[in-house]
Amino acid sequence: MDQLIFASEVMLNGLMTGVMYALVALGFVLIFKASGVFNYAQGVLALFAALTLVGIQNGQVPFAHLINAAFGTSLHHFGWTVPSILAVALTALVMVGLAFLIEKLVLQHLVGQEPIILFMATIGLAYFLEGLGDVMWGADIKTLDVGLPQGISESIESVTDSWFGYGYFIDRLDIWATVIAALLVAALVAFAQYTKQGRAMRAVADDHQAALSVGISLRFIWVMVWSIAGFVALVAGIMWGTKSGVQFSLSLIALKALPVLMLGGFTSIPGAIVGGLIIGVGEKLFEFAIGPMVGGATENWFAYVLALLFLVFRPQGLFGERIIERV
Amino acid sequence: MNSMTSDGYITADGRQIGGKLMELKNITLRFGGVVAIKDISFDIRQGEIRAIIGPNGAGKSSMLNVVSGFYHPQEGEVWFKGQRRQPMKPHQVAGLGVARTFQNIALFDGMSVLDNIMTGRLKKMKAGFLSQAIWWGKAEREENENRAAVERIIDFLEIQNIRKTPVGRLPYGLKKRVELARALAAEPQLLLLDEPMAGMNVEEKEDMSRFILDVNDEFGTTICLIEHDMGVVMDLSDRVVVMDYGRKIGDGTPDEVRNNQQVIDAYLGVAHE
Amino acid sequence: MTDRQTPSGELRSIPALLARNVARFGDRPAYREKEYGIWQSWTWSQAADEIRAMALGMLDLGLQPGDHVAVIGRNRPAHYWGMIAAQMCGAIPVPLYQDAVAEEMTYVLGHCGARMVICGDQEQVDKVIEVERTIDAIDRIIYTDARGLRKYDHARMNSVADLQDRGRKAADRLGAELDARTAALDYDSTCVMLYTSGTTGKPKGVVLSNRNIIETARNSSEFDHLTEGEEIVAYLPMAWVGDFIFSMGQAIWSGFTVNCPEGAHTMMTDMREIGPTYFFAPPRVFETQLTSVMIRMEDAGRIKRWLFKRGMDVARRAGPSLLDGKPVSFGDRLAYGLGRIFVFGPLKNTLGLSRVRVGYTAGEAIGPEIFDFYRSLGINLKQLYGQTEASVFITQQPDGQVRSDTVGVPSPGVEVRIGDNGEVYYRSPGTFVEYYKNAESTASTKDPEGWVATGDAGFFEEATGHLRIIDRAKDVGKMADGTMFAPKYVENKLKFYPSILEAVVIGNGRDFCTAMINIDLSAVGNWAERNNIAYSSYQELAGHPQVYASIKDHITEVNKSVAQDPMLSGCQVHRFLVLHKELDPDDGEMTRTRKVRRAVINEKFADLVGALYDGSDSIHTRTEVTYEDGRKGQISATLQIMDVPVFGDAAQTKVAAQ
Amino acid sequence: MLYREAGDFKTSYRDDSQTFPIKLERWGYYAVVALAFAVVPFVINDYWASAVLVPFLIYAIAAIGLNILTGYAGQVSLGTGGFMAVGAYSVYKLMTAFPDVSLLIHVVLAGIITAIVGVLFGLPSLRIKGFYLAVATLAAQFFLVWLFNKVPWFYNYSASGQITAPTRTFMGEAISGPAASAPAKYLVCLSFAFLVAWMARNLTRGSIGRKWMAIRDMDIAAEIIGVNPLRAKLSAFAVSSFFIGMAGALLFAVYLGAAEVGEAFGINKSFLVLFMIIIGGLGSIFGSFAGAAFLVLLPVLLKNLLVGNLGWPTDLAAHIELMIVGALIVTFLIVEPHGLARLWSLTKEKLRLWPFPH
Repeated sequence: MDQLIFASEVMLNGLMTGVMYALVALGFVLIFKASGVFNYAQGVLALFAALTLVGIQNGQVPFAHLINAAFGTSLHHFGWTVPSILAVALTALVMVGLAFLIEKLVLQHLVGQEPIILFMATIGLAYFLEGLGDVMWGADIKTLDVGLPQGISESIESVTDSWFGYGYFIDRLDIWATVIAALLVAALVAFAQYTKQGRAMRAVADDHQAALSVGISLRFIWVMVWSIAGFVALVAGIMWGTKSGVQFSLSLIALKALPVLMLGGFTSIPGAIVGGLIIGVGEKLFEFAIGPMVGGATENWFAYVLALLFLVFRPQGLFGERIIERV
Repeated sequence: MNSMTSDGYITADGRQIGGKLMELKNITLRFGGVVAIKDISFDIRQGEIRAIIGPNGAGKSSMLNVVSGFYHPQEGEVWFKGQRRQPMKPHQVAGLGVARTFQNIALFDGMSVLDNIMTGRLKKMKAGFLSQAIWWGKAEREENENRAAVERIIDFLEIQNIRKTPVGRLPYGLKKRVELARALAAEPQLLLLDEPMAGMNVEEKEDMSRFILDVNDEFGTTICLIEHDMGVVMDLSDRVVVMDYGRKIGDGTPDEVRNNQQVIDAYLGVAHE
Repeated sequence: MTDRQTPSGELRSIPALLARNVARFGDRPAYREKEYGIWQSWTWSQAADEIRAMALGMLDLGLQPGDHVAVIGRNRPAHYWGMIAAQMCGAIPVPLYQDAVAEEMTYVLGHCGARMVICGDQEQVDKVIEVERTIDAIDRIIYTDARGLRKYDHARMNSVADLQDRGRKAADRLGAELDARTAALDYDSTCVMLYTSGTTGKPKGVVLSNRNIIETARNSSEFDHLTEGEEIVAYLPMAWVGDFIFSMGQAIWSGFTVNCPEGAHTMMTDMREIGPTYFFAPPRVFETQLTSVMIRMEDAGRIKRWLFKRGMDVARRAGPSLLDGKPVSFGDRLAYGLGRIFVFGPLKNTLGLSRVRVGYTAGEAIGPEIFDFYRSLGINLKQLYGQTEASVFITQQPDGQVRSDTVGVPSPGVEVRIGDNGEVYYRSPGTFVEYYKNAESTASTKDPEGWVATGDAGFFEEATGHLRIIDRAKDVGKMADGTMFAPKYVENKLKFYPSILEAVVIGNGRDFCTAMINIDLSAVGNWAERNNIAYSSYQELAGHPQVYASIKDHITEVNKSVAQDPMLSGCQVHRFLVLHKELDPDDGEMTRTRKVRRAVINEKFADLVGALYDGSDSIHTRTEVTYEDGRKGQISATLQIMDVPVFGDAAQTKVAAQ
Repeated sequence: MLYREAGDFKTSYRDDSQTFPIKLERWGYYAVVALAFAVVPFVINDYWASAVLVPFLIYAIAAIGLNILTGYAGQVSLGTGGFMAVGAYSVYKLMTAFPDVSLLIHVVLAGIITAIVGVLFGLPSLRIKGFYLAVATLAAQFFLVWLFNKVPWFYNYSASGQITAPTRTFMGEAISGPAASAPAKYLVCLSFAFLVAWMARNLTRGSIGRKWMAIRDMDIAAEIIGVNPLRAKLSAFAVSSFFIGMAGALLFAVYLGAAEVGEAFGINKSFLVLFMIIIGGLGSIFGSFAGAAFLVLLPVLLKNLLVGNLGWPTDLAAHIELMIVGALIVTFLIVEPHGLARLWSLTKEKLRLWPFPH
């Protein structure tokens, strides 16, 4: 009985992480659908976004280190701080600008290349952005606070306690994160389904040529999806950043999202969501059930191995289109 | 097997054609609900040039894929060299002495012409892993023997001067020739050509026809080709199967086929095209 | 000359020499052929086996001594072997031009009555089968390339491979017979019969004995110190005597390697791969190669083009002298060294000429600039003068004495004399035996002492002892005082000036020479514009004093150079006029191929000729002309006649004339 | 320009298909080998060994391994780090379990063990392609690293969780552990690199190599002409992992001496090697060396420049290095997807045609 209750608590946490995964995964799916690029840099985008956010909030001088090193100055802060909302907005702008640059400097020149080349290009991009982020804002671990509530939610604890005589420990931040993520996911799905740009985006995904022929500008679409991805990254960045500080490890959430994609299929929005939940819950339960016996920290690989096994039996993922071979 | 020796015939230009090399009996092929081939039977005889023609979408390619063993028909039997052929993996079919070319060229763009043709002989190269790793004994011997064999084909198809060029750089016509070379390198008993003339200009077509005839004459290879350009086929092949809408609407010598009403209709496009 | 000693040992035939090479160079490469992507090679002993097998096969097929065996095809080892094999059987090989059409072939095959024909491929076989309709002497066809011949009736046809199998099978049975026949060959038995591609009349079959070929091969090999190490590329027609001497005679005498290209289209790449050390090519080959070099360089970037230009300048300055071992300034040596690294080294290499030790050109005269280009690259390119009847060599240029305007000194063992009509005669061990079945033209070409008339007029330079060919003998005449009159020689010198389009030198049987000049309208017109001289017509421009002045200068220059050659100094132009009309085929003054018709001109412009010799300084004349549309018309003009200074002892003759 | 090929002709297929058909290059190659084996060992010092040459050689081996799989057989893998870890831990276990067997043999055995593991993780490649597979190989990466982290048996229950290479000798010379001299380390790695390159060349020139490339260029066509995809792909995984495993073994035993799986064989290692073959040239053995040299030298140079000359803080230099590497990858993929190897062969063509442009 207790086991079951613990399990349910674990599942609940799992679901909430799962939503986060889904959110990041969604960033991948959008870009992949619209530009056929498997964007490994997604996670680094999140890191970069978070770094920028913090940087703007605290009024850091960008490239301070570089400038200091080069000209022997000793800049660090402008000495002002920016209100969170404004900071977030500015960061969002930065991300859009970034999206634009990426399209202009990288994607444009790789049109028509094999997916694998594009993939490797985004790995390169990831390195570049990581380096850039550090050079701009410094590599030291930063705390991020945009005023999201944190700490254990007593209300839930007491309620659950009164129900099963056991109080669930759930972090407010997680709840908020889940809610926001869920909203964002919903918004994106809605965007993809019902808005003009959304439909255009899907059209591009289905058939570049056709899309072009009906006068959809590929470049616009790309800039758009990359901006969206950037924005998603920003949100994810905020969540993770608030939770465990802004540092390199933040970029690893991308690696978390990959198995989600393999599970859900690279081209399927619902796939990303479902996949995210499965992985989230799966890895928490596995760690809860098996972890202790093998020394824990199974989250590192569980998702992958699960996805891998799954792929062997269903190469196109849960909702991905079937691959047909012809001669 | 006795059929191999019996019932041969003499062609117009006086070549002796042997018995059945391959026989297809009541073949029916479906993709999901779609019927691509409906109850078709015909045979390919030792040493002849056999053509399958038909308007676009008649199911020619599917037919060739059945012959090559890439598709497995839901109904019907495929007899090859007197034995019934069981469904098998594509890479196993090559072992039986069937080689083919592709409608839209399927060469290995990353490799030179020579290497591409050499791949045609992979089935003949048996050197062990270690021998290859240290490039000693069998591996090297075998490599050079097969190179010699391939060079004869290169010479035969007159592509000496592009031997070391990466196939990516070749013009369309030459690519087709290299692909033919690759198929020949396997020394097949049955050579399948999928639209060998597709997208060629007149003299390229003439060259290709000449090579096809020479191959048949020089190596005595049995050839089965599909083509929708009727003209070329007629002066190339000994016997022709005509398909339309996945059915067989004619089978016989070019002349017989030419005077077959159904065929005329199909081509003069009563129905389509 | 029959008492000429035979070479050491009993090397009196090609097969004998082959045997010697097997003994001496057994494991050295004798023949190579680019086939199936690599250079298939045969050592002398391997080649000997192949040849013996072929010979036995021929024997087995009933080849008799004295039979003729025709060989038609591109340069391939199998074809050279076929010829040697035929010799071993006591038969006579007859290589033919592979581009010959069926009719020509019919005549030749009929004329020599070939029993056996070795064909390169289906094309040749078809031709021979065509011929067989009219000629029944042929009873065997041997082919090297089986392609497309599978379906042919093989009753009287064999592939070379098949021939050799027969031979190998019959080895025991016929071996002795073959050896006997081979042993029977002596120094005066026929080695080969070559048909001269007769420009006039039917081709003539030149019979060359072993003596002719072997002596020539030996002498010429020694002349250029050829060793068994040489590499040559055999690409010239097998029917041409040159190829027979280089790829057969010299090759087998010196024991060097004969490389056969994959085909005409791969010639250049194959040439580059082999990098011959001994190379022969007619001028046009060098010409086309040079043009292609220039064209390709046009596409190069600016730096490369600059580098190339500079490099070639240095080469022209220093190259030839370095080649002839003449002193060269240190600076030039250095520059040339750099050039070798950056320009002509790679250039020679891409052309496949970087290993050439001795190169020859012959046939027709080679343009000086082309000749010098190759010389300046450091390629030892030389000229020789010869003909089929001489087994090629009459004269050739020794190393270090190479010039574009001479053809060198008499080849070793060759006697050369200039007939009193200026015609070049020679007598040599290479002198042909006879024209096959053509006694009278044999007699007319070769006198009892063995002197052969070349049909070319020429003379020896006193200074260098080098022979210079002037003209076809029939065009050479005599002045009144008996000195040589070679109009073409002078005319060519005149035409060297861009402003002179045509020149007609007159003087046969007269006291001195005069000339009628045609100016080149484009060149002179161009000059006129630059010096803003107005003119309305060719006639007006032709009569313009300044034009006359410049022409006079040119002729003076030519006279100076002609005066250098004592024999020809009589041909200096004393007086000239510039014609009022262009010489024109439509008026019958020239042939369609733009050769001057001297006779026509002499009678049509009789009045002008008269004026040139009667000392008058101008003449009025009317001439009939044909316009484009074929209408006839009259033009009249007063032509000015000018004297030109002459040099050397020719100056007196002029005085005498007045 | 430098080339003089006239007279350099081939009379047998053996000569025609040799690795350096052009005389000039053949001699150049001999010269380099002679230099590397006969001269360098006598002039090498610790700095050069540990900063440049030894890592260069080891990464070259790894790069060749990955190139076999990715460049020749077309199967992208991000698990290189994990496989190197397998090599490292195998050799560690072997060294400690059988101290008196030569280290060289252990290295080879480690390679074989890695090959087996590689084949296991290669199995999915039969069903999944392209970057699906690439991502799948990450599973190997994470799982293996986790494994070596969590199972104490692998690191012999050492308190630190680190593995440390004991000293082992070869012909009396210490080749591992603190006592190993620079020349010794260098020669060991050089010999392995040389043999690996030679084997790789042999494998890729023959029928196995053609099977791999056929699968890479067009797998269906390959299957129809008779290539068995299972065999081809798994053999590629095996050979690739064999080389990578040996590289891992050498990296640990000879170069690092002590390693903690997380940072020594983390995912960045996988990327590093991947970058080496992208920059060096996919499907080229020369490229593997070039790429390894490039990415080994770049940090050294940057460090000397930024830290050494300009006196910038190390971490800043490191970040700038990240940017440069990332930018280079993208640039190469855009400008020359075939990397340095292709650039080299293009230059070579120009030189051969000199002075002609084409």
